[in-house]
Amino acid sequence: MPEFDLLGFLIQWLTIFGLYSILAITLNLEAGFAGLTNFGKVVFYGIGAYVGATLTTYLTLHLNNVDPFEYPPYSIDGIVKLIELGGKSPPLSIGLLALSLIIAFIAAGSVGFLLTYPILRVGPAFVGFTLLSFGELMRVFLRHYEPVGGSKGLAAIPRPFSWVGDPKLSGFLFLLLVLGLVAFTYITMDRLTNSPIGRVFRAVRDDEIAALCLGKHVPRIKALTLFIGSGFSGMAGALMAYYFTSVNPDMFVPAVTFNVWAMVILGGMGNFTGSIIGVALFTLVDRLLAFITPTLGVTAISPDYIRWMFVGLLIVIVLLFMPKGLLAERPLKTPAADEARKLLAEGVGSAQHT
Amino acid sequence: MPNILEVRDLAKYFGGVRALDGVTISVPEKSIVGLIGPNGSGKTTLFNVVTGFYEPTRGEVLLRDDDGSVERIDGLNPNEVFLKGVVRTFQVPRLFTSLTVLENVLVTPPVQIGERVLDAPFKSRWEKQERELARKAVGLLKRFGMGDYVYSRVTELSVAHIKLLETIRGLMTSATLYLLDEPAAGVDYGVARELFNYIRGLREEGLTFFIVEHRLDVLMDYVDYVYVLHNGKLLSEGKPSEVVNDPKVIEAYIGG
Amino acid sequence: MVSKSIPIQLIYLIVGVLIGLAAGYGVFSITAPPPGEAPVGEGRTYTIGFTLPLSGELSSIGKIWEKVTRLAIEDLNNEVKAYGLNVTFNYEILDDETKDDKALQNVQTFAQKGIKVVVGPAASSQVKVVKAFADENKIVIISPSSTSPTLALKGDFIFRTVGSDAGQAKALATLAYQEGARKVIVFHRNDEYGRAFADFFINYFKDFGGTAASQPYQTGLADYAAEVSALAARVQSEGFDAVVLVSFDTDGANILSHAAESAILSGVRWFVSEGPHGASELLTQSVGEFAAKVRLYGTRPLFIANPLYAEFKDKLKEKFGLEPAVFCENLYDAVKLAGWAIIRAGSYDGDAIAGALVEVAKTYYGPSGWTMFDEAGDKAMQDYGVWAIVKTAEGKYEFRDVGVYERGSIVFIEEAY
Amino acid sequence: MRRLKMPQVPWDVLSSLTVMVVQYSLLYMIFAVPLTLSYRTTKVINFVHSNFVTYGAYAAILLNGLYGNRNMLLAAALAFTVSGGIAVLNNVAVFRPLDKKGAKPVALMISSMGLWIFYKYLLYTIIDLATYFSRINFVSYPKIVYEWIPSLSLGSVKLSSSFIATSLSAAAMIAGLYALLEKTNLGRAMRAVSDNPTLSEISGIPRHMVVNLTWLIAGGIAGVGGVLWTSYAGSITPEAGDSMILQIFTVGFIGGLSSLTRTCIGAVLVASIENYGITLLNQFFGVETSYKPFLTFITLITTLVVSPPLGAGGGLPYKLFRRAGRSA
Repeated sequence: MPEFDLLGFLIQWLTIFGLYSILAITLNLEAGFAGLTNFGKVVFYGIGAYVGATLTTYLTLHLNNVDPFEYPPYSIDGIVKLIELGGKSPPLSIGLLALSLIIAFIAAGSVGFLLTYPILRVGPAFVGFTLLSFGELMRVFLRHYEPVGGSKGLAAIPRPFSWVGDPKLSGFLFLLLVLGLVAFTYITMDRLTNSPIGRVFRAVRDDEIAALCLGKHVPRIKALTLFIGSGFSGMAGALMAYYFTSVNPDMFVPAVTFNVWAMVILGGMGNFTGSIIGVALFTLVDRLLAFITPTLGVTAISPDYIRWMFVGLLIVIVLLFMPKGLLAERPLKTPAADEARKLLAEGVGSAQHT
Repeated sequence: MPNILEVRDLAKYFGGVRALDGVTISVPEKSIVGLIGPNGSGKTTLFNVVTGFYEPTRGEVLLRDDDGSVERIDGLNPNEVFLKGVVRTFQVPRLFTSLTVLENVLVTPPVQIGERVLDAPFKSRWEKQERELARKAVGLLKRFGMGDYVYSRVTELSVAHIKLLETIRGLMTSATLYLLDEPAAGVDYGVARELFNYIRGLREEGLTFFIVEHRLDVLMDYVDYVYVLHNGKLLSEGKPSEVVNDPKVIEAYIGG
Repeated sequence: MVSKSIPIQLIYLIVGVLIGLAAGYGVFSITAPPPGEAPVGEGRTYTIGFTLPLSGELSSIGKIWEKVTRLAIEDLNNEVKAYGLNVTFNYEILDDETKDDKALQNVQTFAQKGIKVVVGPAASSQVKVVKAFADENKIVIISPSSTSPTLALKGDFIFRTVGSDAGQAKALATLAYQEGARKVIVFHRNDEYGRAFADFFINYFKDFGGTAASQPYQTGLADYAAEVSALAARVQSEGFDAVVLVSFDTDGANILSHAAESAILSGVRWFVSEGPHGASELLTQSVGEFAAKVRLYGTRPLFIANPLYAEFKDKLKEKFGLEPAVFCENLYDAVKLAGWAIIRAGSYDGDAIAGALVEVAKTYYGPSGWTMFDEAGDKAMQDYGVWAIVKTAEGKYEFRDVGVYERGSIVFIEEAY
Repeated sequence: MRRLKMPQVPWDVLSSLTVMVVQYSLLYMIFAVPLTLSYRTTKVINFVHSNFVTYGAYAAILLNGLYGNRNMLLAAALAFTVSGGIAVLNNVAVFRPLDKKGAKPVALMISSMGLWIFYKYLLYTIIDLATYFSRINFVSYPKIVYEWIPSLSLGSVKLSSSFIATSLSAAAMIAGLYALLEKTNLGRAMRAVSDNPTLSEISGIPRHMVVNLTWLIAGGIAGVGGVLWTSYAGSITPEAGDSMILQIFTVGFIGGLSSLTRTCIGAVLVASIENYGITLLNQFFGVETSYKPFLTFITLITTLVVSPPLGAGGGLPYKLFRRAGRSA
C-alpha cells in the first residue's frame, strides 16, 4: 500500500520555495531597500528562464553534433533528439548549468540596468506601471520570436542532474543547488544592505532628492540595484527552466510578480528573513490547499479564486494594520554604531574637520 | 576677497513664467550672504539652478575651486555640484527618516570604499574607514550638542535639531559653500540665534554661507551682505542696514 | 569577517522551516484522503487524479468537464460492478487554473499521495511541463485535449485520447475545398495550437490545389474588433473567397460576433475549427443569421452517428442539464480507459498501467469512437464530424453535427442551411 | 506598362474602420477621463480602475442574464451605483486610513493593487455562483442588444446602436463634467483640492466629502463605460477591464493624469494608433495583426520616456544627456 511520499513532498515544496525565495529576496532589495517598485519582476525571471532554456537546448544539440538549425529544439525532431541526447553526460550537464546561470545573470541584469532609463523620468509611483507594461511587451515579443520557439516555447530542456538516474536523487541534488543559490543570494544581499552601500540604498528610498544633493549618483544606484536584483532573478529563472523542463511565454504573466509582492509585503519590507518566511508560508499554504481542496468537494466556486481574494485582501490588511509586515526592518548593522558607542562611553570626541 | 560663487545674468523661465530674470549675485569667500524677498520672488528657484536641479534658460553660474580656478557649474547634476563643494539644505528638511542621526551624517562622505558594490559585501575592506568616519561624525555631533541623539531616529528630533542636522551633514565633506534654505523657519527665536551663532563660528573656520531667510530679525544681525529678489529680479543689495532702509524693499515687502 | 548574525538567521530559518513542515505534516495526516490504492473490505479502491482547468482561460470548458468526470467515474464503477469485480474508483479533482506550474504541482501532489494515473491537464503547454516529472516517476498522464504535434513522442507516459491537429486540419481543408473554396485566409490564434493548426491546414489545402494565407491574431484581448477589421481589409483587397477560423471558444465567439456586422466578411464562406463548438455565446440571433448567410461549417473530433455518443449526450443533459462542450467525450473515454487499465495491469505500477492502457484501448469503443493509441500514445483513429449552427423549430439556435469526414471526403448527412 | 499591384485599403473597410476608431476613442475617453479625474484629486495610482469597468459591465450582464433587462438606462444606473460605491468604499476603508497614517503614495498604489486582485477574483466567484445557479455561462457572455436605441445608416456607413449610445454618453459626460468643474462650487472645490490639498483644507473646503464625491463620479463613469462596452464588444469576459488597463493608463498618461482635454486627445491618439496602425501595417507591410499590443506598449513607453506625467510624484531632476561645453 503506497504511503504518503514525504520526501517527494519536501523536495518539491522546497524547490518551489527556493525559486520564489530568490525572487522575494531580490524584490525586497529593490522595493524594500532601494524603493524601486518593481512590478516587472517576472520580466527578469522570464529572461533568465529563456536564456537557460535556449542555451541548454541549442548547445546540447550542437555539442552532440546535431545541427540545431536543421533540427531546431522547438520542433518535434529537435525534441526527440533532445530527449535522446540530453542529460547523459555529467560534465556537459554541469557545464551547461554553470554557463546558463552566468549568462542568465548577465542578460537579466543588463536588461534591468537598461530599464533604469525610462523609470528615471517618472516618479516612484509610476515605476511600477512602466515595468509592468514592459513585462507584457516582452511576452508579446516572445510569442513572435521563432528561434526561442515563439508561442510554442521550448520543451524537453535537459536537466542538470538527470544523469544520476534515480529521479529522487536527481531531484534532491537539484534542490541542494536551489537552496545553495538561495543561501548565496541571502548572504550577498544581507551583506550588501548592512554596509555603507546599504545605507545609501535606504537613503535613496527615504528621499532620493536629498541623496542626490548629497552627491550620491542616484541613477547609478538604481541601475545597480536593478542589475543585481534582476541578475539574481535571472538565475532563479534559469533554474526554473530546468525544473519545469519547458518554457513558454504565457508562464511569465504579471500574476507571478503579484505573488512575490504579496510574499514580501507579508514578510516585511526591508527584512530578508521576513521575505523568506513570507515565501515559506505562501508556498506551504498553496501545497496544503492542493491536498485539502479535493476533500472539501466544493464545486460551485473555485478555491483558487478564494485563495487569490485572500492574497489581495492580505496585501491591503498588512498595509493597513501591520505596515511593517511580520518582521520589521532591522536597523543597519555597520561597525559605525559600535565605534560610536565606544567613543561616547569614553567621552572623547575629536572635532576635526577639513 | 575673491568670490567663491558668482551668478551672472541668470534667467530661468517656466513656460511663460519668468521665475528668474537676469540675476547677478556674487558671494565672497568666508562670508555670510543673505538672500531675501517675498514669497514667489525666485529665491528657491535660484538655489535650484545653482545646485543643478534646473538648467538655466540664460546666464551662468561660476564656482571657484580650492586651487583658485573658476568653473561653470550650471547644467551640472545636483550630485556633481555637491562634489564640487556646494552643500544645500531644504526649506522643508529632507532627512533620511529610517536612518539614525549618526547614519544620516555618515551617508554624506563621498568616497567610501563600502559604497562600491564589489567591496561592500566584504566588511574587512571598508571597516577601518567606516570606523574613522564614525569617529568624525560623533565628534561633529557632540560639538553641536547632539551627542545625546547619536542613535535617535530623526523622526524623534526637534525642529531645531533637524535643521542643525541638515547643516552638520554637509560638514562631513570638504565642502566650502553652504546654501541654506530658511534654516530658522519654524525654530523659536532663541534657537534660531543659537543656530546662527554656530554658522558664524563655522565662518571663522573658513566656510562660506549663502542663506535664504524670512526671519529678517535674526538674519540681519549675522549677514555681511544682503540681496533682495522681487519677481525674479534683483530689487536691491547692500549691507543689511542699507537694505532695511531701502524704500523699494519696504514697499515690496508690504505691498507685495 | 562574516557578519556573525547570518548563521543565527539561518538557524532561525531552518528551525522555522522544520516547524512548518511538522505542522504541515500534521495537518496533512489528519486531512489526508486515502492514498491511491487501499483495500476496502475485500475489494479494492483506486483513486484517479484529475487536473482540470476549473479556472483561468479554459474555465468555461473545465466546469463542464468536471461534471463529465463525475459521470464517467459513476459509469465506470457501475460497469466494474456489473463485471462482478470488487473494485471501486474514486476521483480527486484539482484545479490547475489553465497554468503550467499549477498543472505540475497538481501532478506532483497526486504522485505524493501515491496516485499513479492522472487525467488531464488540458493544454499542450501544461502537458509539456508535466512530462518530465511523469516520465521520471512513472505517472500515467492521459490528456483528453492536448493536440500539439510536438508531443507526439514515443515511449513516454503521456497518452492523449484525441487525435493530433494534423488530422483535423486535413478534415477542415477537405471540407473547405469540397465546399468550393479555392483561396482562403486562415485567421488563427497566435499560440501553439493556432500556429500548428494553420500550418497543417495550409499544407493540406495547397496539396488539394488551393491557395491559402495566414493571419494570426493576439489572444487575451478585451475585444477583437480591430483584428476582424484588418481581416476584412485583407479579404477585400486580396480577394479571398473563404475565411478559416482557428480559435478557442471565447475569442471565436467574439470574432464571429464582429464578423456578423461586416458586409465584406458576410460575403465569404467561413470554416471553423473545433474550438468555438459548444460556446453558448454563439447561439445569438445575429451570429445565427450570420452562420446561415455564410454557410458556416466547422469540424471537430467526433465519431458521428455513434449511439454511445448520443447516449453520453443524453446522460449529461439529464444529470447535469448540460450540453457536451468540446472534448467532453474524449475526457469520458480517458476516464474509462484509465479505470480498465488499472484493473488489467494486475499491479498498481506505472509501467504496468501504461502497458495495460495500450492494450485496453485496442478493444475499447466509447463515445469518442475507437480509442486505439498509435506508437506515440496518441489516439490512432480520430474521426471528425462537421458541425453547424442551425435554427430550431422554436426559433432558437443550436449546434448540430451535420456531416462526417470519411475516407478523404466530407459526407453531409443533413442539410444545415 | 505594367502597373505595380499594391494592396489597398478599400473604401468601405476604411469607413467602417473609421467608425470603429471613433467608437474606441469615445470608449477610451469614458474609461480614462475618470482615471485622470480621480488621480488629480486623490493622487492614487488606482489599479482598481479596471475593476470599475468590469463591474459596470457585469452589473449590466447579470441584470440581463438573470432578469432579462434590456433597458440601457437601468443598466447604467446600476453600474454607476456599483462601481461608484466600490470606489467610495475603497476610499473610506483603505485609502483614507492609509493616508491618515502617513503612508507614501507608493503604499497607496500597492494597496490599490491588492484591492484590484481582490475585486477581480470576487467577481469571478460571483460569476461562478451565478453560473452555478442559473446555468448561464457568464464567463463569456454575448453582446447585449439594448432596446430603444436606434441605429443609423449614412450611405454606406452604418452606425450601430452601440455607437449612438456611446456618442451620447461621451457627450453627456463631457458636458456634465464641464458644467460640474467650471460652473459649480463643488467643481471649484474639487479643483482646489487637486491643486493643493493642505491649503484647501485650511481654507475650509470639506476635503473628505469632495474626495468621496470625486471617487463616486470617477467610479460611476467608468462603470457606465462598462455598460457601453457590453453593447459593443463581440463577447464580454471578466478580463474585459484588465485587458484594457494598459490602454486606459496610456491614455491617462498622455493626458499627464492632470488635463481632461489632453486625456480626450490621448484617447483619440491611442484608438487611432492601435486600429489604423495595425490595419495599415498589415495591409502594406504584411505585419501580423497579433503585433497590435506592441503598438500600444510602444505608445505607452514612449509617453513615459518623452513626456512623463507631470506632478506624478516627481521624477528625478537628473539630466543623463547634458548640453555640451560646460567648462568656463
